[in-house]
Amino acid sequence: MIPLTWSLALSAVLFTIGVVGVLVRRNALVIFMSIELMLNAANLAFVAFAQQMNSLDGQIFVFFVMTVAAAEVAVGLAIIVNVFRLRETIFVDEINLLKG
Amino acid sequence: MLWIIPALPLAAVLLNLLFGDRLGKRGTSVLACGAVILAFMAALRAVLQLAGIPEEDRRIVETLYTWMRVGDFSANVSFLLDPLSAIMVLVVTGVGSLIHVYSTAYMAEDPSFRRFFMYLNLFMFAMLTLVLADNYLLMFVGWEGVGLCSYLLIGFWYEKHSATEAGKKAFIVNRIGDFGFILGLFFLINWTGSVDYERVFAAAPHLFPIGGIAITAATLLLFLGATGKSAQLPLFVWLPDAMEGPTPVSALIHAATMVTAGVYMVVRSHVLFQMAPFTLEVIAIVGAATALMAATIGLAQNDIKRVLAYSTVSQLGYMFFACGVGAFGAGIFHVMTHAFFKALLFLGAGSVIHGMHHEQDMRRMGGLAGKMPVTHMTMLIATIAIAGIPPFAGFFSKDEILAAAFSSGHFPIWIAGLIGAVMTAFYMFRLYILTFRGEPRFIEHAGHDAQGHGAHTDEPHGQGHPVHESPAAMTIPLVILAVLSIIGGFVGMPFQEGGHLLERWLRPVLESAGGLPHSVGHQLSHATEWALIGLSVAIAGFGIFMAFRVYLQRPSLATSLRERFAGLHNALIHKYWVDEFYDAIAVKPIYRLSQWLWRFFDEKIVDGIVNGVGYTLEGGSAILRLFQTGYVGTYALFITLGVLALFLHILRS
Amino acid sequence: MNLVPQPSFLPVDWWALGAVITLTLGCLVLLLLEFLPAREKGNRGGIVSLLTLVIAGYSVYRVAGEKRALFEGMFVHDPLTVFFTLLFCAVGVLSVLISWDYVKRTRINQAEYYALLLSAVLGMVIMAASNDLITIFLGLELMSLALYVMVGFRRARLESSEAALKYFLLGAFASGFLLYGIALLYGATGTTNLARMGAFLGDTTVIDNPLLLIGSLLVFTGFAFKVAAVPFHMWTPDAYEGAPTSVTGFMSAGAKAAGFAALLRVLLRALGPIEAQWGDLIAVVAFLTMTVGNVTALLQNNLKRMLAYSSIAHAGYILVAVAAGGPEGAASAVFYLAVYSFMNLGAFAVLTMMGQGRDERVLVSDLAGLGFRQPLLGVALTVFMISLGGIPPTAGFMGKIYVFSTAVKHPELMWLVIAGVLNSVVSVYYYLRVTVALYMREPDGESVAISWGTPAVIALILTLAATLYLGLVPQDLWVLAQRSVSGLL
Amino acid sequence: MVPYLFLGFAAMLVATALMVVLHKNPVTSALFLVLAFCSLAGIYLLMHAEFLGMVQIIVYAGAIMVLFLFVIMYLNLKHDIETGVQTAVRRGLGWGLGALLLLTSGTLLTRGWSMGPVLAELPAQGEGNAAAIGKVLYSRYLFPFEITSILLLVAMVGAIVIAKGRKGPEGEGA
Amino acid sequence: MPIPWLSFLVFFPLAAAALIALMPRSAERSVRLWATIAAAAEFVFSLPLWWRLIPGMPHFQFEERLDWIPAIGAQYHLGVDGISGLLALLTTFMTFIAVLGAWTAVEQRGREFFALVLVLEAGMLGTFFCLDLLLFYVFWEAMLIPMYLLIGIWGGKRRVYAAVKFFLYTMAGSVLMLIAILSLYLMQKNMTGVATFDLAAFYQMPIAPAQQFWLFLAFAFAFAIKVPMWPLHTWLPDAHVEAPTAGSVILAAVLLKMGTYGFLRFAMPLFPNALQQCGPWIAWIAIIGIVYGALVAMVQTDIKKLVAYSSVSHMGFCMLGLMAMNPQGFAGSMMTMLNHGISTGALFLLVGIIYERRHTRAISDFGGLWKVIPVFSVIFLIVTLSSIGLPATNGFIGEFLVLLGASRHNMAWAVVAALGVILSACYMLWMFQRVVFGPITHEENQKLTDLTLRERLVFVPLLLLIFWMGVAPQPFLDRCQPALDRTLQLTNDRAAAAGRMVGQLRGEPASATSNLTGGGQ
Repeated sequence: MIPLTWSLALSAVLFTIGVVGVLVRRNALVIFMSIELMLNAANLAFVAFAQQMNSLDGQIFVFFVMTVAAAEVAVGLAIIVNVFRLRETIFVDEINLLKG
Repeated sequence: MLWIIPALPLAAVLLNLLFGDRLGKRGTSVLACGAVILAFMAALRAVLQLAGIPEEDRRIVETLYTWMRVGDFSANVSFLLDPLSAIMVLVVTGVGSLIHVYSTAYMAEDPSFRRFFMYLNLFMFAMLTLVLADNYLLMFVGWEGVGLCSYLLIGFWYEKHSATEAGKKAFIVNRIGDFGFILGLFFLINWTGSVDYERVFAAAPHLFPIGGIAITAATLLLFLGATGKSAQLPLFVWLPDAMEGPTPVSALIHAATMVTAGVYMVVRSHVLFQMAPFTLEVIAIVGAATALMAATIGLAQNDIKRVLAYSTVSQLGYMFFACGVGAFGAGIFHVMTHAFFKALLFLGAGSVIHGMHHEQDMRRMGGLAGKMPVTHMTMLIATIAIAGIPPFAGFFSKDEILAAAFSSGHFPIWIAGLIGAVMTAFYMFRLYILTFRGEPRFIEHAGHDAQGHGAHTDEPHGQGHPVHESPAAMTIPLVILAVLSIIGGFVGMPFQEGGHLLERWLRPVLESAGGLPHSVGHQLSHATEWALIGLSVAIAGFGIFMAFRVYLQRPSLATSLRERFAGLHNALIHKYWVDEFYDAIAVKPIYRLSQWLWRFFDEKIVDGIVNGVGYTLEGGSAILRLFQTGYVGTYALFITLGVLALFLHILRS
Repeated sequence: MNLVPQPSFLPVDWWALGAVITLTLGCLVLLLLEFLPAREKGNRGGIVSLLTLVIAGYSVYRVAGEKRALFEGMFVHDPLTVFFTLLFCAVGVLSVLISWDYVKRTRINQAEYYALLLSAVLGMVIMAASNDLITIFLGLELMSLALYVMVGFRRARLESSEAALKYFLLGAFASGFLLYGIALLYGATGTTNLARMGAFLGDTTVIDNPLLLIGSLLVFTGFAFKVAAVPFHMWTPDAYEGAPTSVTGFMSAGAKAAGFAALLRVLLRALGPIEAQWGDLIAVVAFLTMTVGNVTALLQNNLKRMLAYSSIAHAGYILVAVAAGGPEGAASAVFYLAVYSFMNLGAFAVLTMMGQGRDERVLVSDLAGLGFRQPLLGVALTVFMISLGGIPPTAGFMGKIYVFSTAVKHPELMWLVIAGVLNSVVSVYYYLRVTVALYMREPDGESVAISWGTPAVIALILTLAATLYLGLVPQDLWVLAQRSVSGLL
Repeated sequence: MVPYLFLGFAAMLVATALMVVLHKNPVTSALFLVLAFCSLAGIYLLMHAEFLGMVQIIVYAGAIMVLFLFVIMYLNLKHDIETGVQTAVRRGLGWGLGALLLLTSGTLLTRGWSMGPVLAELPAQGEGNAAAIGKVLYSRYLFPFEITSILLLVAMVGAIVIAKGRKGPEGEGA
Repeated sequence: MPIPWLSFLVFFPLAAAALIALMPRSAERSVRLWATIAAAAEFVFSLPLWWRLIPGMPHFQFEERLDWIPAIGAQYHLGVDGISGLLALLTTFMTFIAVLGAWTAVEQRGREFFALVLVLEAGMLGTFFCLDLLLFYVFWEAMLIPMYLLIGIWGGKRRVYAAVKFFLYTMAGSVLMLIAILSLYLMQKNMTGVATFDLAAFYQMPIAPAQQFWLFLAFAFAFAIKVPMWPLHTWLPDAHVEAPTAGSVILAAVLLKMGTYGFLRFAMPLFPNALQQCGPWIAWIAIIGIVYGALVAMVQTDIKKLVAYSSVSHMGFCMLGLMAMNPQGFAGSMMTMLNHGISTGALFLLVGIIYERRHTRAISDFGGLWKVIPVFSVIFLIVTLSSIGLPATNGFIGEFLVLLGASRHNMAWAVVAALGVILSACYMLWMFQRVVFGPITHEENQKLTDLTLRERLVFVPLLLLIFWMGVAPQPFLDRCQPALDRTLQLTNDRAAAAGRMVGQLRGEPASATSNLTGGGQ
């Protein structure tokens, strides 16, 4: 039995890494990957809690999250590809037509 | 039927306004003069009716309707005829009708003939309202009404800048006086709760301690109004300028009637004034000072009308110090006589100007005696009258005033009066001599002069007519007035038991004030009285003699005197620089202040703040837009910051 | 095989689920129809989606009085659900109407467009109707995904694609926070069901459990992002400006309402107790949102962008109501949302008509002189601007009255109310700029061409009527709003 | 035993996650992400969430990451070279914020936190975790399950709409 | 229920406006005729306010009460008393005059113009009639829109600036009043449990002096901007200068009265104790306004701006009269409202007439007009005189009563305020002299045409009123006084009640409201 503190700490760290990734990277794809890290951190938390509370709900939730993630990936990658097609870059700091 | 008296001129105004253009000049003049003459008839009838009433209740009150009633305050439109207003009404309508007749000829060729008579009639209406009103508020209506008419008539030749300026000046200076009047009125209303003479006078003695603050303030304020209307210090400055108006106007408004309104008001409220000795002192001093100062200025003026104007101011001064020393009756007496001879003088001057094709500068006159005999004779009579030579009208009234001053122990005032008398005699005869005697100093066919007084083209006469006597329509009124100036004084013949005629006539009014001491002329022994008479006659004689000596026999003397006292003379020419003084201390600073308020306070401060808010917000907007960089990174950063902020908040709590 | 026994469905349950089912079916039908040959400018997409929305709305309306909890209380049919479902259907209908000719003239392929629109509505309905964080999350994702795509629909336009990218990345980022928040709440309460969570929090004594606090804050963040509250608002202007105008209208009305619907339900049902811990935060956020939105809008020249900021500001006003808290606050928020949807969609109805073919003319200067050449558009736009500015006699004013009169009840919120009204003064400045352009300026160069379309005009008139009607007699909607927040399941 | 495994996986997870964020080359990042997912799957297994562990491998490491890699290849991205002060600032801010987030939440949690009620009923150990999940998924969680189906549909449609080839109504005019 | 006459008065112009707006473009010419007919009809319909209104009645008349938003107890509640009755008459009358005067002024977009004017009329009437605070606020703000458009569309060069300034200025003032209204509503609800915006209910409700202060400030701020009181007046000159003639006329004649009316109807009776505190201050501000407005008017170069600043001065008299808190002051204030409406309205019309002919308003561009257009000049003269308050014209009655009232409360007020009377003569006559007197300096003025028959018709009623109200004001006074006295009574009673409240709290004897009742003696 893994102490909840450990897993929570782990998920927190993972989540933070994801956030930081979003903040520091300029490549839309990598940013997106970081977001995936955040989702997974949440999943970890769910699973951890579920295990502690002997309930399946957490795991179910994780299952749904994975589906959502898959869907998001599909749409997101499509959008990124489209952007790349139009302006040959996916660096978010080169994409600021709209501002002010 | 009192209301008919003011109503007639008003009706004439309306008729002229609506149908005047169809009536033509003749119709207009008939309408205008007719209305005033009828008013005079009506007044006469009313006065006779009044005389019929036994003395103790000799007053006719006629209430038309309630003007305004608000809370505990109410004022009626109602007229009062009592001995006092009777005199005024007769003088106003009488002299008024004469001047109307005179004007028909004087203004004959003026393109805005109709407008002139409408104004004139309107003035009659206002003036009659003033004197017939039986409460202060209605009096105030007339009071401002005459001010308005004088504004319009002074500025009658509106294309002449100086004329409109003078008109405006007259109105505004009068407004300053009215400011005092209305405030004084508030005192009366707030204490006595009414504006009716009867109620106010009845209530006053019980409400005010003699010489109390309230009554003193009230009366002083009222007197401020009087100084405005009657051109006393410090508000006399408008009257000389008012000579810009047509001469008949000067005669009617600025000599005979309107300017005496102040005196009338003071006499009317003598009950109040007698309760404020301090005010009376002030009045006496102001009156005397004005009389002296105006007389001195009069010595040095060369414009015939201005000389008369200053003499008017000076004479008004006499009337006021008469009131000041408590001789209200004498004041009114002088108002009456002064109306006769001063109107006559002005009309005569008008006739001269008329004959001289609008020459007003006496230095270009002289020797007119032969050319316009009627004018000459009448003018001479008037001059003697004002100089105070018995048995002419001026003598009696002025003598009574001086006597009153003497007997009431105001010796400085009395002395001033005497000096004033000398100077009056002197400058009046100076005027007479410069105009009618000596060598003609003008070129026949003289056109317009340099001073610009005649510069307006509205008046008749092209150039080149010889100097001539004026038409009958002008001379007849002169004659009538001359007669009045001779006999007008007899109503005030001294040495009669129980006071003279006028005094007895006025008694119901002047004694209504619960036995307060008033006209004091009769505590004097006959001997003293004779002495005073002799003195004043001698004084007048001296003045006249000097005038003849200086201006007729040795004209060089005049110039040498002028050189001797150059500084003084200069001061007199410039009327002691009073106008300049007012301009410097009041007009200019106010103007500058206003400019500052507008340009700086209004536009910079207030609007600056208002618009400043706008600019600040737009600046904020610009700044906030900088955060909207368009970079996903920035946006994510702010989201994270937000979350962090939330965390920190709960960390604190 | 001992399966958990299925609860047997009564007819009423089917009606209650009607909206969800119909919308799903409509979405499928639209996609299937694609396989049949169609004219370039056919109307079937629009017609089908209109029918779907109407039926969906009807089926819920038919059982409006009922209260049902389905799927173990994950899906509840209660007044709030009914109110919002109807609102979303109305928004959907109006959006379809204003999209009708716009999608044609911009050559957006209709089937997918309408399908996505319906699924977005579906997502919103689920958000409003679900009583469980799982379903709320799923509904939110459903709506968001559809919107991401719709924003990027004009994929040949740089702006459109860029907007989609930003919206997507930030949306995903935000839903990451939301998800983590849900996880923590789940951990702290052992359930994701709002009712049970509420019950648990009602009993428990450890209110200041950090898990709870952090979780609730993260959840709040997620919703705050959707409703564009400062500082989670920055995606809004870009997304609104880049998106096709019709989509902007749709999301500004729908997504915001959905976000608030979920937020309100969560606050009312579950987090009420711990909201006390950070309720004052909402006030601060509300203040920031109003102020930043209004002030930034002052200098905007692009109408879509201006309306984006104005929508941020309005989110602020609604948050004032939320900060006031309790059923009353919720009721006023609900009322305001409905009002806002109408006036805002109306404004966008005008915008979609501006320009012809594939170009959009949405600069303030494009309006120059329009008021007199196109009286209807002029009057309508003026009314909408006045209403957005909260000036009587329009719906916007009533919304403000309701919100502020609720907030005034709390002395500690007085500062917020004052800030609010002053904000509305500031906002009037940029709303007036529109009327200035409409009536007081002459177009330099040729004036903007208007592409008229019956459906859009209908939408215009409907919204106009609603804005004025609700401004003059708000009573009915007022009562509805009050009823909608009472007795949640 | 289990704790050590957990620690191992955790260390690996953190390391790989860091690499994802740190490494210049997106391809490498993607590959590290795969590793991260795998280690996470391991942790799931340790937590008796076998089903999820499998799904994690299959869906994430299998499907999603392949999609990622495919796209990266398709766009054949150059390294994103980041230089300049503005990058440094962004880095600093990013890491700083991350640290602060951890710090604050950490301090909050150290105040002592409590977990939700523990349910008596253990997941039926007889048949595996997968079966148990399956049961509830199709009964209690039917509604969300249906939603996810629509979600996927929408995602599919959306992806197609956006990523469709150059031709297509919106194609011209770009 | 009797015929909803007031509603009819409010909505008839709206209907007319709608019809006019919907007329075909081809009807541009005939629009003005129809508009005039509509305005005239409205005036005729409103005339019964003159004789069917029973002044003595102790309550509002022709009341109409419908539930409007039962959810919050807001009602559609109209009613009229002497005060609002006279003001409503002024409104319908001046609107008619303005419409008649605008025939040739509006070159283009006549339909929109006249429609807006009628809408504005409806709004103003509603504001005067309504007895429900929320309804009042609705009318109060809704009124801004048509005026804003009138200024902004048909105005002069800087019209947009002026219009927006007008709108924001006024709104900034009124939003705080909205909060105050809402808090009042809340108090009422907490105190009595009744949710209502009914004015009468608030008249009944005691308010603790402490709370009164801020509420009063909120109300006073809104009204002070509308009046406008110095130093919140700066929107007025811009608005007046830029607005089209009809706009200026209505703005001066009616809109400004909303402010004073608001004080009289709402701010003062509702918060008497706050009034006790602030009254003297407000009075002094009003006095400053009187003098300030006059001084600034004196140096204006634009006739319209001069008249605008003179409005500031005149409205100062209105406020002073109100603050005097005695019958004379109130009556004077009321009369000044009417007089200012008529005289200043007439002045703006006159300015508009020469502006139409010369397209300039600079004083220096005129001079010697009397020679060319005597009829105009005479009318101008009369109006000028009434504006400077010459006795026997309407202006005098108002100013006299105000000053009388002020002098009863505090002689110093009257003394300083009376300076305004002098100054008004200065600036008006100076302007008149420069415009009408003197030689003709500009050739363009040589061929000015005198008033047309229509223009004369516009002024006949105005002049008649000027003299009627000056010579026999009693009919007007009779109509408004009972209502004014009631307001005064109400204010004093409420003050006394609150005073007792505090007294009991402090355990002191009820403090008599001495400086409210005012009488100097």
